[in-house]
Amino acid sequence: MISKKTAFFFLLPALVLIFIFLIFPAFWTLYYSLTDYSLLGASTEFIGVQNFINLFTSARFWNATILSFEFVFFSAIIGQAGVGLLLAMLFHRKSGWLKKLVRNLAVASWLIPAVVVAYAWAAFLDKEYGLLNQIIGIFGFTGIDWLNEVPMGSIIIFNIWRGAAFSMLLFTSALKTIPPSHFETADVVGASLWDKIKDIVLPQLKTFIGSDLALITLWTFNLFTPFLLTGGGPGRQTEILPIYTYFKAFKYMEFGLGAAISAVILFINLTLALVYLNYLKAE
Amino acid sequence: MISKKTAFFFLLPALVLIFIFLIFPAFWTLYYSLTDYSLLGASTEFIGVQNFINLFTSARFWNATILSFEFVFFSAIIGQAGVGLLLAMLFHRKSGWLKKLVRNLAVASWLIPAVVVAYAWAAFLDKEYGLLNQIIGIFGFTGIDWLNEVPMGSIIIFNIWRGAAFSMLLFTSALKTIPPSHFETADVVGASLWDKIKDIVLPQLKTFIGSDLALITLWTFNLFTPFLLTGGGPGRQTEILPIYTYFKAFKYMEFGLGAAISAVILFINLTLALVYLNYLKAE
Amino acid sequence: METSVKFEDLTKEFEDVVAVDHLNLKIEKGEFFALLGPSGCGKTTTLRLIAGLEQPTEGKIFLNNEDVSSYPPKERDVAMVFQDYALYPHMTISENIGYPLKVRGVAKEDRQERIKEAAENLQIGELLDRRPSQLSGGQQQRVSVARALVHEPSVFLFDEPLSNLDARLRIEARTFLRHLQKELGITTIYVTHDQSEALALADRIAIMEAGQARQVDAAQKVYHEPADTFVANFVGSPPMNLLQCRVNMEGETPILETENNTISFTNLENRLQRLKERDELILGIRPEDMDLTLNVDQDEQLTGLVGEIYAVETLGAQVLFSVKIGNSMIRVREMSSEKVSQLAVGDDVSVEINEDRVLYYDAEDKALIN
Amino acid sequence: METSVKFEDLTKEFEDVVAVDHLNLKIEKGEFFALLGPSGCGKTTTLRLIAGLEQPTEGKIFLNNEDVSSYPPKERDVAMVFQDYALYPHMTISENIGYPLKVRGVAKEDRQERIKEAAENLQIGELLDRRPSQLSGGQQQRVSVARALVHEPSVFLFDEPLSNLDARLRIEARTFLRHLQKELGITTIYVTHDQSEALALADRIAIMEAGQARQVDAAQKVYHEPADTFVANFVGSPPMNLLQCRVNMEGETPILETENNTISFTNLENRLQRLKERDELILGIRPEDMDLTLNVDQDEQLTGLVGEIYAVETLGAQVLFSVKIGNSMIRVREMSSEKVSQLAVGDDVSVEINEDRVLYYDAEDKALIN
Repeated sequence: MISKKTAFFFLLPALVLIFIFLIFPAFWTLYYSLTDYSLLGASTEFIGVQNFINLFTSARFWNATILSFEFVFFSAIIGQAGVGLLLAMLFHRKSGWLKKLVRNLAVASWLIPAVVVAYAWAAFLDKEYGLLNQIIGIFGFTGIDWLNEVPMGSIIIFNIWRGAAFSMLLFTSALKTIPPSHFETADVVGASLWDKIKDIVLPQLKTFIGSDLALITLWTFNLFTPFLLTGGGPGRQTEILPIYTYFKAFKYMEFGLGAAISAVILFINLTLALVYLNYLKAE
Repeated sequence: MISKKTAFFFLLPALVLIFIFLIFPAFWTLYYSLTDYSLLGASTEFIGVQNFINLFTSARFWNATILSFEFVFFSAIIGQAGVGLLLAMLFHRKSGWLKKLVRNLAVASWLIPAVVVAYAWAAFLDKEYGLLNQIIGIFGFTGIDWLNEVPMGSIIIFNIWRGAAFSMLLFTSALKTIPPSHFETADVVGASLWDKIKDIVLPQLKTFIGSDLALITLWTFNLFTPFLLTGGGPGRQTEILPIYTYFKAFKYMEFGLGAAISAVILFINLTLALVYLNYLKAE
Repeated sequence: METSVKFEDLTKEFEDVVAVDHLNLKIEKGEFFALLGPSGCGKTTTLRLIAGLEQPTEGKIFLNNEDVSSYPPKERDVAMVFQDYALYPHMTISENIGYPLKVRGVAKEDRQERIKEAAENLQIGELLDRRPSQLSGGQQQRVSVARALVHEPSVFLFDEPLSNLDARLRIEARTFLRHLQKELGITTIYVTHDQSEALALADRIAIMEAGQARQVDAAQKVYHEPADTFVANFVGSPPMNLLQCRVNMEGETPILETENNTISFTNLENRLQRLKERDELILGIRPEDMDLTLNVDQDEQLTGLVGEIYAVETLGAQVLFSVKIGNSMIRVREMSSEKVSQLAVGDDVSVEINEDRVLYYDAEDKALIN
Repeated sequence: METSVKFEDLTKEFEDVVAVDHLNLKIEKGEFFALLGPSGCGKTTTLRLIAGLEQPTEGKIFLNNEDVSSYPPKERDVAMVFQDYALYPHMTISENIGYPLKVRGVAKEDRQERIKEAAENLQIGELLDRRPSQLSGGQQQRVSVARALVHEPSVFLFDEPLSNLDARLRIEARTFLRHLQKELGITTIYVTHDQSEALALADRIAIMEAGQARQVDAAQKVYHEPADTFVANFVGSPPMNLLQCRVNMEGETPILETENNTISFTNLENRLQRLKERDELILGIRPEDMDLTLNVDQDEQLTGLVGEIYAVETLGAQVLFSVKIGNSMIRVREMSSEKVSQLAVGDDVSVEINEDRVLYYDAEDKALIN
């Protein structure tokens, strides 16, 4: 559609920008992670891997790392992908108002700003005035201070709710790539629902499931919005890595240490991405 | 694949959850927006539309609203959609390393947590140590304190960078839905590049452009991450609506007022969504 | 003969469409039966009703004299071959063929033996360890037949199984299927929109339109005596010529007036009765039952059908002429010969009709007049 | 005659594939020329090279004796009709047809007139205000031809324009195209993989394989005298029978030994020369040039080709027999008749060959022996 020359002419600035905005920040981060750069200190000096030593000997860092992995495993892999796949299969080759309603509600969940959602959740889970405790009260149980007593559970459910729609829509499209005749052949020979899942759906959706897990793992790993709900607390019970970084780098201006944490997150993400890519390539 | 009975059995709890988590919060928000509920006050009372009156007479609210629309217009509509369409067209029906590189870099931009990106940007734009000012310095210019002097520009560029990849990938797929013969017919009769854009691309991609604008408008409108870069400041120069809500509802615990702002945001989003849906239906 | 499949008033409605409309049919044991019709005629729905993939709105289906209308697919003892073959891409050919046995819990050794047998029947014994993507279209087609064969069904259901193959392979696969079915003797119901395929393969054909069977007859009969003008126009390539005409009785001699010609036939006795009492008729004449002669003298007053050659097309050993007669177009198929090769576009020609082969259809209900 | 299109050593390579390989061809003015071949033979690439949608790696293209090899598409004065019609869905039929004129800056009134003229030529005058989605496949096909027609090109390029139509419409559209091209007299190059379409439409056909033309001849000649076994096996439905055999000279009498039969021909003089000096031959015989006889007495020692009927298929007025002779399969096409209808699967039959129609191919280079 466009000649090579024109394309190059337009692309050069784009490439320069990408280089500046993507490649350079990565190196910049790595460089700063080896300094004691901070708005509190006077001058910036090269201190080698000292930031990383501090990090790896810090209980708070390990706490954040472990929480992050917990958060990803339960909210993304089990929650979003699992619920999404289940819903997609329930509605596969069905039509009707119920399917439309669920799909529209799923998409509608994206219309609402994270701030508002977090706000509604905070209200919903509030100890004294929250709807949840009022419902529980009707049945004669005593309410719980959810955000303080099961904070990790709260942000996990919150993230499942935010993300299940994506996986559901992705798997809904994915199921459409399997020709109906594959299911009908199975019907004619008398395959059960479990046979169909095991012999048709899972093997043929491997790639989609891999891509979905890759995306939602990375998104969840990098998610900052749980901060709105719990602020990382109570104590450090929900201080996942992005929130930990925020505290270090932005709140307390320890830029050198923040850069070191960023570098570690980048490393984990790259590793995860490569693992998934490898899995997808093997297919 | 699944019998109607089984489907209903699985769906009932899903529906109840959706109702509780999506519909109810909306009504809950509306209800609280009519009260003076606050962690600071003693008891919660029904105060009618007082919160809304306070809001609509507040200069700070109008400032946030106007900033939000500016932010959406420049970073989403002009920035993400425009850059995305341009890049997609440049690479349409081309192949080679350049296309692969740009696509991979675009996707790679999602690998990086918003916190890290914000961090790298903060470092990049820093007045004294930032790379940008150092580059400018080489050419003999004096550095600027970017985040303080052009804060809105900074968060707009930041959001274009975060989102252009999505629009680019969407338009890349969209262009593939136009049969190559349409472009080749135009080539044979001697249509210019502009003819092709005007007579083939824009009319046939209307739906995709509409959907893309709808999605990125809503996402950008609801985006909280600029907070990481500027915290809404300096002053209130980047206090877009989600940040304003955050301050009111979470920071200062004025839950009633927070609910009122949430209701307004919900209303704006619904209006925008309906406008887009209407446009898409007209096609 | 024993009946294998029987429909009683079989009806299937989808929302506002009646796909199958009170269909009554009997298919004999061992018969190769084709359901032929244009898209949307209900032929595939009928097949899916037999398989149990759709539930009838009304009516009954009998398989081997048992009412199976409410049975799920697996209890019907049928096997289906789909247009896209429906092979599982992640399984080997052997696993694909053996899948029906595995689902039914057949033991592994027994399975291996029956897979081997089915594969040898289909001449794909050497492909068992490959995957579907490594096979040609024709080979995939055979694998899907082998999979249907392996559970020894009492009825084979084919849904346009050859339409994804190219022209050359289609002819080969057709011959092979025809041979295999005769060898195995399994009742076969075959859905297709391709009339040449139905003619070539089937013992009997049901020509369907709008959910109903317009004619159910042997292939030769369907071709030579189409029951109505719909069938006449659907079967044959090119189809039968249909000429509207008025009957004019000159005493005891019927004269047929077309748009701008008159036709009178010499051999009158056997036609007299059916022509006498009607005003309007439709003549049906196959393209091979006519002959062209060049009109050398343009001034001569001509009787019979006269017109101008509109196009000349080579069909291998034959030549197809389209002749414009008034506003109608008549197609005439001739063996290529010295004489024929002299006819060209624009020539004025007379069309001679092989009188014995002319069919008469009622202008009102479009049915064949016997 | 004047030359309209000429290739000199035209070559197109894609990465590791040679799509078109030193092709030399001349197409006369006003000719209907078909490029016929299996998929991947380079026919579509050749068409795209003429249109300027691809650049040749080597060689030259002349249009009206002008070297246009380096011209962009718009300067070549050609019009192309695509398989998918390439109509713009958001434009009316009138706007679609007029698009080439609009791009070239033709004034509006002039445009309207030429759109109307083209539409009337294609008999779609009453559809001008509709949109493509409101039209049937056959109508869309005509619109795309009208759009090609409207800028009065010196060469028409057709890329499988009929392959998206159903069988019935395809035959009608074929006749119409053939008529229209003769009427307009515009040089037409037509790409197809369907041998029957090429035979029916084209004055001359180039049969392509692996980027090269195996034969360039008139339709009748391609059918009756295929230049090599590839063409023999590609043209005709079913294709020509090809029988491998050894030549055994008994004195001056050549005897042909096939797998398990011997054939001797009576009329020897004109064959002697070409058979004498060879050891191995391939005989080419069209299915319609053979005849079957039932072998009543099984004990009698038979000469000629004997075998068993493998399958019987009805082809409208004809019947196709597949006869298994040793390991080869011979196809014989007979007019349906009383005698023919008695032959059934499993019967032992003799195959008689119409000696005058037999073609001889060299067993080494597969070329026709003249």
